Amino acid sequence: GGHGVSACLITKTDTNPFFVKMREGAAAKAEELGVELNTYAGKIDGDNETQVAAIETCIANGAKGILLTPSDPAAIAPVVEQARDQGILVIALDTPLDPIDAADMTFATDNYKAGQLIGQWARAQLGDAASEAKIGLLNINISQPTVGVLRNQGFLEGFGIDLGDPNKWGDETDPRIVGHDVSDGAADGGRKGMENLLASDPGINVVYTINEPAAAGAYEALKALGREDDVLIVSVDGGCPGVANVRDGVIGATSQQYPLLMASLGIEAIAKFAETGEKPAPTEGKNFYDTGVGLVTDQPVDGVESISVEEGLARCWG
Amino acid sequence: MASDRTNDNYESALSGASTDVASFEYHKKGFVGRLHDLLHTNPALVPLIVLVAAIIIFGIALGSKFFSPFALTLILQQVQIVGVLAAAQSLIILTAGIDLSVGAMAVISSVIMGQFTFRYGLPAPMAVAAGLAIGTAIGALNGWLVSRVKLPPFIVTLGMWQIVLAANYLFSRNETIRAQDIEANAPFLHFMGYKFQIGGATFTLGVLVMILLVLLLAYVLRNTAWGRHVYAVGDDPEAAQLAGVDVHKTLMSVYMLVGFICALAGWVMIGRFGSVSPSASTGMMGNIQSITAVVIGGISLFGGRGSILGAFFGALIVGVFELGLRMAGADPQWTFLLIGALIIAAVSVDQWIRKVSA
Amino acid sequence: MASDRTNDNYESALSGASTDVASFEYHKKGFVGRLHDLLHTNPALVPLIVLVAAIIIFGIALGSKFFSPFALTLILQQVQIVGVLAAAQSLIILTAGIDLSVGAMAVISSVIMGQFTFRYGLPAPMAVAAGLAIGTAIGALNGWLVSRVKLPPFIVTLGMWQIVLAANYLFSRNETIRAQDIEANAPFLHFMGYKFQIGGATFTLGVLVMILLVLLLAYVLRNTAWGRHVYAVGDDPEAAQLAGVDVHKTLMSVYMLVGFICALAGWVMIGRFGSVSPSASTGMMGNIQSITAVVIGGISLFGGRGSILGAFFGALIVGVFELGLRMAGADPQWTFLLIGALIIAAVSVDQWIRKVSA
Amino acid sequence: MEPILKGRNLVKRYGKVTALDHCDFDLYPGEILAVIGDNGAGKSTLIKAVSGAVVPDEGTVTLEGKEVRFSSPIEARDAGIETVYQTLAMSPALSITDNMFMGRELRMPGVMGKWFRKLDKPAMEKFAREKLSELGLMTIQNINQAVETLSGGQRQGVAVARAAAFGSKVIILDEPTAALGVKESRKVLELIQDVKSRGIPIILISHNMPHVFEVADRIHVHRLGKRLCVIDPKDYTMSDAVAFMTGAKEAPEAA
Amino acid sequence: MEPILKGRNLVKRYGKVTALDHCDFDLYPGEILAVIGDNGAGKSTLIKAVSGAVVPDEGTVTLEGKEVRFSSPIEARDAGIETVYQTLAMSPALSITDNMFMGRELRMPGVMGKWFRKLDKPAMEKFAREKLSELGLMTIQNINQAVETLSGGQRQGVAVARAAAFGSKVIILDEPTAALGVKESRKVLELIQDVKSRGIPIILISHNMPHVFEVADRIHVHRLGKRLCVIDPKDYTMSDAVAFMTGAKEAPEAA
Ligand SMILES: Nc1ncnc2c1ncn2[C@@H]1O[C@H](COP(=O)(O)OP(=O)(O)OP(=O)(O)O)[C@@H](O)[C@H]1O
Ligand SMILES: Nc1ncnc2c1ncn2[C@@H]1O[C@H](COP(=O)(O)OP(=O)(O)OP(=O)(O)O)[C@@H](O)[C@H]1O
Ligand SMILES: [Mg+2]
Ligand SMILES: [Mg+2]
Repeated sequence: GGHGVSACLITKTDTNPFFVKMREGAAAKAEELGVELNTYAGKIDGDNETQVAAIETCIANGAKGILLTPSDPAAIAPVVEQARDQGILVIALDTPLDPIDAADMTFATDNYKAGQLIGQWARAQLGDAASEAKIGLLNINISQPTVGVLRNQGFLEGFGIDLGDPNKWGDETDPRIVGHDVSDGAADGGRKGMENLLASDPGINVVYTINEPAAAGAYEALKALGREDDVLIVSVDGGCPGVANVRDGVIGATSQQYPLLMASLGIEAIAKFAETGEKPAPTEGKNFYDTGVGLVTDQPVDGVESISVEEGLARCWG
Repeated sequence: MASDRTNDNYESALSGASTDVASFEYHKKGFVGRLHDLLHTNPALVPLIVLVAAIIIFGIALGSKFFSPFALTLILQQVQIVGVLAAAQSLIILTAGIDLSVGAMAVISSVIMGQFTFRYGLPAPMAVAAGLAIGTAIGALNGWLVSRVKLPPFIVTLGMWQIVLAANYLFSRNETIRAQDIEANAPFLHFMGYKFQIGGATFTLGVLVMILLVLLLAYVLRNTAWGRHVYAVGDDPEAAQLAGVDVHKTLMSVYMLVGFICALAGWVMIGRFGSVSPSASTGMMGNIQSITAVVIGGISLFGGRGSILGAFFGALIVGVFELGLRMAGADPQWTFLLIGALIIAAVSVDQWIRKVSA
Repeated sequence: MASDRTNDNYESALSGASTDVASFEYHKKGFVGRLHDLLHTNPALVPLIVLVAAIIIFGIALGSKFFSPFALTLILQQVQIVGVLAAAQSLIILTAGIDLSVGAMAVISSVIMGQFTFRYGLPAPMAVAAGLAIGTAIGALNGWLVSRVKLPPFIVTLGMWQIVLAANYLFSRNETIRAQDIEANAPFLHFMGYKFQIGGATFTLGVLVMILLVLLLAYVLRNTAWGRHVYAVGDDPEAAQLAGVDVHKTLMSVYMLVGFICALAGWVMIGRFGSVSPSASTGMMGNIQSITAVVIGGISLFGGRGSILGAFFGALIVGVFELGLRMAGADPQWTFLLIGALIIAAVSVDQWIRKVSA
Repeated sequence: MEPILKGRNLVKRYGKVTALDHCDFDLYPGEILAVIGDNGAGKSTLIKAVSGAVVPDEGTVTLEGKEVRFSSPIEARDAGIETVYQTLAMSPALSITDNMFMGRELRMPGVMGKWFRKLDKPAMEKFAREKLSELGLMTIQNINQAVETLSGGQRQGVAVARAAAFGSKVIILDEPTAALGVKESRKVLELIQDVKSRGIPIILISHNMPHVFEVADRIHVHRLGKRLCVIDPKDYTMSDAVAFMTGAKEAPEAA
Repeated sequence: MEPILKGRNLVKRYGKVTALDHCDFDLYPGEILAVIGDNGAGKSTLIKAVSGAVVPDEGTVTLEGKEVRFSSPIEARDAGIETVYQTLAMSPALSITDNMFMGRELRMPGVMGKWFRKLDKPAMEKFAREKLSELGLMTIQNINQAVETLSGGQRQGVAVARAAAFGSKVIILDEPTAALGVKESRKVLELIQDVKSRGIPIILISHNMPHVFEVADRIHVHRLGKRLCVIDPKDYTMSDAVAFMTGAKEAPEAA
């Protein structure tokens, strides 16, 4: 038992079901282990300031460990260091800090790999037509946060496109790319971004989306033009509505991640640390603990490992 | 000295005073002169000129791709939500207020319409009615705090924005209702997304509702007593009160109507996005977008001056810039930058026309 | 009849008119009466009362955890950026303007300070000077557009907000400069983060700068001609112009000073966060946060009324609510909801005190 | 005879400034009561207190024998008290017509008015033009001009025309001729006589002694926030009145 | 003698409204020139055009023989023209003292004033109080009262005191006594005579004929946006003046 142990969970926002699930996972595990849990979240995506204030509060409140999905992975490092100096265990969830060793450990999806999987799947799905595909990409927002860049660039690499600078999107020269737009990771932004891309080239037939709400919005835009059946949409996340959309043919394939697992592992690690002082270890061959990613699709292709929609629904969140 | 002057009963000299209304030879002639007068009496036309100019410039630059029924009606579809919110925002700003909660009210109303149908199994039309009613109720609460407790509208609606958005997440449990489920089980929620064609151009009921709403409000503001009271309250609330306008009643009716219109925007949102999501970005950005449209349209943030048609044109101007730049292939970061510059430019042109026609 | 009355040279009756200044017996007595008068002559004290009440309430609820020098100075540290921005925002709002670009100016200045040092190898103090200069220049551009081109401040600064944020991403190439690198190579950039202790309480230079800035501006606004002109311009620009105030010069100086203060906030940001990040959330939220502080502090959005001290207390009130609720362990969504409600409540109390002491 | 409008012991303080200092006030049916006094004596505050525009700190107001507590001018207006305030109370950005009919607009006859609540603009404009012509304001070229663009006198004329056109029980005029020209002032005096002949009592605040002595039935002399005395213009000269109100002469015992 | 201030062919139109219609204007050194005319005749617009508050559409303004084009009242003021506008041009939320010294504040002597630019509030308050007492405004209890809380007459008094205290070449007064009481008006007339005796010419717009005929050296009669005639008060009666300005009588040939 971890009596008297208190822990903090700090997420980017509190509105994305992904983080809601994370909180549920952490709360359930904390309850089980008798850890007192306080949760905090930024006001908007990218809200570093509130996260800094939250860490300061955790320090003031005498927490033993902090689980953090950083909004601005490099910018938050100094206050994380402050917390660690006070003997607090800091674990990054979902998004690594920059540098990654600024936290004691990272429990995360390999976002680059998540992108790669859908890229490879899309290329295999198109077959020969991949060489003259027309690709539209719907990213999160213009500040290009790392998670967004990793997924985007992973997708392009998986599809077989030269990346240019892998640390940013938008500098590729491949003519198959129609354009990048932003979606705020929401259905309204997804629809508008898709419309804008279609307005500049109506021939788009492959669409990458940052997450499934954006994909659903993009689908509405295509449907309005009667093009929903000849465009392939791929996405990342694996939320339940997203997986259901894979089932219904809205999305071709999505890379699923496992927030619940990240959070419950995190709470366990804190409880253990409080008891024994032992810190968690990374997955072999990586510098973080990989919580895994699964490609969800009912149209598996050769050479790309995937799970069925049924399996995806069983493991989905939100 | 003064005393002998006052002997003169000068007021008796008035008997022969002229009784004609003053009139002067009228000078301006020709097309420019007439345009001049038109703009002088209808300043709402100024943003229309800017809008037409923007369309023409993008049309020339981008050719038929932009100047097509498809692209032009796409703009209408893209601005329908902001357009409806801007109509609501105009009302508030005309009363010298500001409403930061318009987007939040729209989102929570759409969530209520969705959840009442799916979670509580209400028939869709009743759920829509419930959404509209709750939107109106939130508006009423805003109005009461502004007009009775006399709090600044900025603070009231800032607080309400946070409260409503948070309540929205708590109530919806962050769940999204998918378009496919709505399609299958409650197509009435998609009513505002219903499409029809007019000569190659696609319209939706949502677009139609936006246009009718703007026209209706323009009529009401211009031609009814209530409309004049809205202006009077925004112009100088104390003077309006002294002149016999029931300021409280007017403010309450405005805020309630605004709540209702925002809920309507929520219904339009379901039609446009298909799904119902508590994290729709309208909740965060609806307020700034609608205020921008209103100000570009020439309505004064100090209240009492401007026309709702201007706000509508303002929303369209932003829509034209956004789509035009994206079609021209500008990268998103540059688009963002250029839109900022274009908004300033549009309002400068607007200001210049006003000065010339003053 | 009238004519024989006018014979009466009544003005001659004035010779014996009383020449004493009117005075009345003064009624209010005792502590309440004195508090009354104090509030009547210094309305900036009202938010101070609300602030003290909030601290006491949270202190009772949370005990020594909250009521410690550490926690109380933590509030100061957490509000230092908003506090500096609110000081800047107050100036603009006193002139009946509004500045949506304050946060963006702060962020781009911090990025310039960082990138000029690291990318172009400038000595850190020169880079800081460059950041301050560029902030001032952006402010000057805002001021020029508002005062010469006569555009609404809302539009100018909205456009500038977008332009500056996008330019900031483009210029920085979305790169963050890490705290370790700054520490090692350009510690001067961290100057504002320098800490010192006063009896268990930790202060940073940034906090000190915020407090000094507010006091200085309060002095200047109250006791110099420039300060009176700022109020006059916000109160009624036409009257100020007719009375001989150079409205253009006053507005330009205000906007430039605001640009400078925002750049200073950028420097404070580097001190507080350690790193330099172009996507710092201040860029997106600094404007609404600073306006909120200003309005809670009792400054009218219509200009010309209120005190900058009030804005400072307003920033602290929000800081107390946020830290208090966080320490109490409220769930984030509930925290947002409660903060919304508390802001409305705080301003209601404020309004009530004003009414009672009117 | 009972006063139609009565104030007793009215007090109004603003912080350290005392505007009304235990002031009494009486208006009798059918009379023209002039209120005179130095600048800042508290005349405007007095009529604001009896017309609901400010709520007095102490004291009572009685209308037709019943004590009333107006919390807004709308209530006073509904009770039949029509006031032209010294600040005129107009909406600067609205037109002359809009201001004149503010709060009692005319609707179109028939369906348009009943169902669509459409205002009868032509009728309102015609009426406004007539009233202004009656006041001799012949220089107004455009009846749809915004009030803020009117000359000082034109603006005052619009406010006076509004009150005179709609008054019912009591009409209060706070310096109605201050900004008016010779001709226009004369017309306002005629209008006042005309209203009186319809049996409506009038309170007239004015600094113009000849005008006051010409039309007033009684004169309330206000000084330092209270009623100093009430005099009959037939018994005293203008010099006396001026001497009382400026403190040059002792006031006579209670009138 | 050359006029010190001269306007020729001045035109100002607002949309369809004509405020000035090819108007001429002359002010000679050392004189008091009264401007009279109906409400809305264009008097205020005329003085705004010569004092830089509006830019005329056509026509020229000449000061001391040199053509000037004021684009703001500050320029006119720097050229020595001090104006009390009919709308008073005060900042409502600021105090009496602040308004009185707006644009020419006094700084503390010594280091505080030079380095810290601190205003000398006690001195300014003392000065303001004196000026108001000179005008007979004894009812102002609190010299730090916001101007918006003053009575109509008190506010006008502050504006007049400001102009009189600081004038240099020309002083323009647009209806300075409209809201003033008997005593206060008399003091303003004395002040005008006093200013004149210092050799400064004055333009006085007023609807009060006895006052105009008492102080004016020449009277500019304004009608329908232009100068109808200029008369000498010694040659004409008030009745004549009123008849000219209202159109009841033909104006005499060019004065
Ligand atoms: N809101 C207020 N705050 C402070 N003082 C006020 C306020 N309103 C009025 N006063 C003061 O009350 C006194 C009476 O003002 P009031 O307007 O009643 O005078 P008045 O007799 O109408 O003068 P006038 O003839 O100049 O119109 C004045 O000294 C004025 O400064
Ligand atoms: N900004 C404006 N827009 C439209 N019309 C205006 C404007 N300013 C003045 N006018 C009109 O110009 C005419 C002259 O106005 P002005 O103020 O000069 O009159 P005035 O002679 O000073 O009258 P008063 O004696 O009433 O002060 C009036 O008919 C007025 O309505
Ligand atoms: Mg008065
Ligand atoms: Mg005038």
